[in-house]
Amino acid sequence: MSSAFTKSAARNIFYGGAVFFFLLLIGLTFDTMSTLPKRDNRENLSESVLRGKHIWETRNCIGCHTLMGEGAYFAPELVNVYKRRGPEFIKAWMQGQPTGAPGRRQMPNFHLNDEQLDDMVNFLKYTSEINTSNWPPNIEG
Amino acid sequence: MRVATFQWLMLLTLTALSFGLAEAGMSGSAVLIPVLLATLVKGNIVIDRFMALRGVKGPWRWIVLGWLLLVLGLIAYAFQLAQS
Amino acid sequence: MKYQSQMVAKPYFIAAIGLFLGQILFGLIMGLQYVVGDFLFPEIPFNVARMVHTNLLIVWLLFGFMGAAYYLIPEESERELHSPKLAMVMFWIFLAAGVMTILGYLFVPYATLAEMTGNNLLATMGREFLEQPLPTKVGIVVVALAMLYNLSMTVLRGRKTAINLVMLVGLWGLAIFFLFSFYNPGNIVKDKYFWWWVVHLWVEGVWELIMGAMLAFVLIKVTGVDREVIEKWLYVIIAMALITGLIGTGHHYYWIGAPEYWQWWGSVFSALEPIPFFMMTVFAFNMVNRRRREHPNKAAVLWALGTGVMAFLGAGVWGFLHTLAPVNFYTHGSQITAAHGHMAFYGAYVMVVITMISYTMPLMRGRAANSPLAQVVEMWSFWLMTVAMVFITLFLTAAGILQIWLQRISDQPMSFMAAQDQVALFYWLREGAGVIFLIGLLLYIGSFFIKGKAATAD
Amino acid sequence: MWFFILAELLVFGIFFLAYAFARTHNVELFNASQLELDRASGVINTVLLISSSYFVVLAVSRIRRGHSRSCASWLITAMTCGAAFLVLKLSEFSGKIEAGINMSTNTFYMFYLGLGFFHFMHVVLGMIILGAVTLKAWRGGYSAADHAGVETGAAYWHMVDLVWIVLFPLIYILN
Repeated sequence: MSSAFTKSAARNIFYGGAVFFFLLLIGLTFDTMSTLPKRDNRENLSESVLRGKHIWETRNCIGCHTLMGEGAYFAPELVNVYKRRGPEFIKAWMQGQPTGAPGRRQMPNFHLNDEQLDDMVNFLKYTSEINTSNWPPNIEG
Repeated sequence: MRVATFQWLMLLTLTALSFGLAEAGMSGSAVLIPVLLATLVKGNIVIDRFMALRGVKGPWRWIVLGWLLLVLGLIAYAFQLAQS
Repeated sequence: MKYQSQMVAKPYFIAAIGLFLGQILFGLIMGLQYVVGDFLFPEIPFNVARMVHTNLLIVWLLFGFMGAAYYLIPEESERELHSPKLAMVMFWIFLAAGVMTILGYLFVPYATLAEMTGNNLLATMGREFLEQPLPTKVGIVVVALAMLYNLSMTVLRGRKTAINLVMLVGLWGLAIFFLFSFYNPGNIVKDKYFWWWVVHLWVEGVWELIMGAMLAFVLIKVTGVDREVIEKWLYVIIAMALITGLIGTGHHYYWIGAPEYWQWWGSVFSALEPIPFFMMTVFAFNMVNRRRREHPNKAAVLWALGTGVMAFLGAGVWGFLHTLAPVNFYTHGSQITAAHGHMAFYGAYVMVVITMISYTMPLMRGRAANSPLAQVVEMWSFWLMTVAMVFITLFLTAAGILQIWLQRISDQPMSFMAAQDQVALFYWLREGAGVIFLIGLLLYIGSFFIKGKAATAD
Repeated sequence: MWFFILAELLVFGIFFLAYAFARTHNVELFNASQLELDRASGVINTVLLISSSYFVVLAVSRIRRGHSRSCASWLITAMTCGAAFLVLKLSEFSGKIEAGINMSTNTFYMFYLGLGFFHFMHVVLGMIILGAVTLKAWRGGYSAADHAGVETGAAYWHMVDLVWIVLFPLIYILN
């Protein structure tokens, strides 16, 4: 058994370990990419959903809401909002903002037209059908 | 040298034994206990003799042996749990 | 300070501290919006304040890393920086890009900003932490590449030590993984999967290399312990960081549509992620205890020790709390995440940058250490900020536990907003702790203006 | 070095226990899937790894007496066994993949393939380390007095062996 643990041994472990585990990460990523089609609901990625995602991004929704638990924690989780509230509620809600209720958290009005509202709803429908391993724990998100 | 060869043969025998038990179609405790014991002995040989940790000062030997005992013990516990 | 060109670090550090102040002010605005929802609405909606808060953090930490690199790489390489002029040009470009971006966030509606800056050509905006307009992202790449060229040339022609090599590898990794921010597929699962290749592989990967190199550099200087010993520790720590952290990425893949085996891989490896942080704590204390000299800069030593402890608490302990998949199922995307994020960023990255500033600034201002009074004020700021951050974390954790209980575990789950109303008290307490943090920061800035005779080793 | 060997053992240990306890929730599935494995291939692989470990022991005992070349030859023998292990393991994996089985098939196969692949990569890494040691030994870079590199490489290889010694009965035999 070796007693002297030298700096160059430590260096080799660093470089070797980094390469080793990065290759492992790439291997697992490769497997993930081949498994995703069964889980990520890509068959429903319509043009409208893609437009909806673009609206989602350019209105910085993630700055207040979470989607699949990622984002800001200021406003409700939206991955399952389609199931929680339904399409009509979502559209009416977005058109009704801001509520102006004193002291309450406010959401801006993004002045989306009917087509954009439909795109948004379609995007949220698509996300609600992704297999997220039963997350969130309940409908409240 | 000869000792190492003997230990090697011992490892092979224990492997064959475990394999034989499984091939004989045995299951449950009949296979669990002897196989885990064989694994314990095999692990002990590798740790003490091959890694030559026997007689080494400091905690290394006991940490590695402790790892083996802990893992095998908890495996035994988990498998017993599954049977009941 | 041994080389004239190390002076380019100074503007970087000054900019870093200035932006840090901005970050904290916006943090306080957000904290208040949590309890007084319509505060500053519609002038600064929460999403804008948050974008400014997080982006300022990223930008000022990058300023700090760059400044640190420009300071330590010439000293380690034992030669002048390849091109101090290039470093200064990059400073102004980066500062201009950073300030313009923040002003853009504040004064232009985000959708308009996206349209103006070519987001329709290559959509990269609107994803958490990567909200920057396309020109800013390109600017970051340009600045990073120019810096890497400058530093690599310096190292290539100079002495190669573990510290400057690790720093360089870390910075190269930072630049390379940032390229994933330009990949934004329509498929939200793939989008999120590779988004983490920027975010996780930065903060739980290559940034730890940068952090380790900075800490090791300061520890060599202030303790006088043998370089061989410190560099060995450095390699072991960062090796553990990558060994656990690379597959640890899996702890972000539990609930975003990725295969379920990530729950196993992510849990096992990220459960080990505290190990490198714990080693960092042991490392810092061990080296200070074995010191061969009394460095007059006591404040820098305090920051270095504080980094070790707080990084372990914030990144290690608070990370471990919710990293196992069965726990994370309930805690994911709650205030627990916010609690962890605050203490981890402060303990690991904010403190290591301040450690570096605290050690180098007096040297760049022509003295080994600041006056005793200035140091006392700085140490007060250390304790105020650190204790305030501990309380922010504790209050957010309490808020998170209550939130999870009401909204996710209880038989009659409350809606999100109903649960938020129930935890408002903790948000008020957090805001109070935030004010203390601001006072600490102002004290810290004030300590730079305290004159007096330089302290000497006693 | 020992620090890393322990870290590796820790990771494998956690995975083994995760397997054992995940099994308690799913005994039938695990038992049924286990029967689909090629046990003979598993046992041959065990013999290969045990033997290669033995050859490494011989290599270390040679270098202790200063016999560089003979040390290198035993290391090459050990690596041949390792290579055979890799080939056999690859054919096992490719059989499963052709049968349409992957890590997402069920929890048992997640562990079988995941742990197997993780260990597989360790064998590869161990071979690289042994290869470097062999090269240096062949060139006479070690002596009876100074051969820490050989011992370190050997310790790593025995660790890979030790892990397999636990992995084999756990996944292939116990039901």
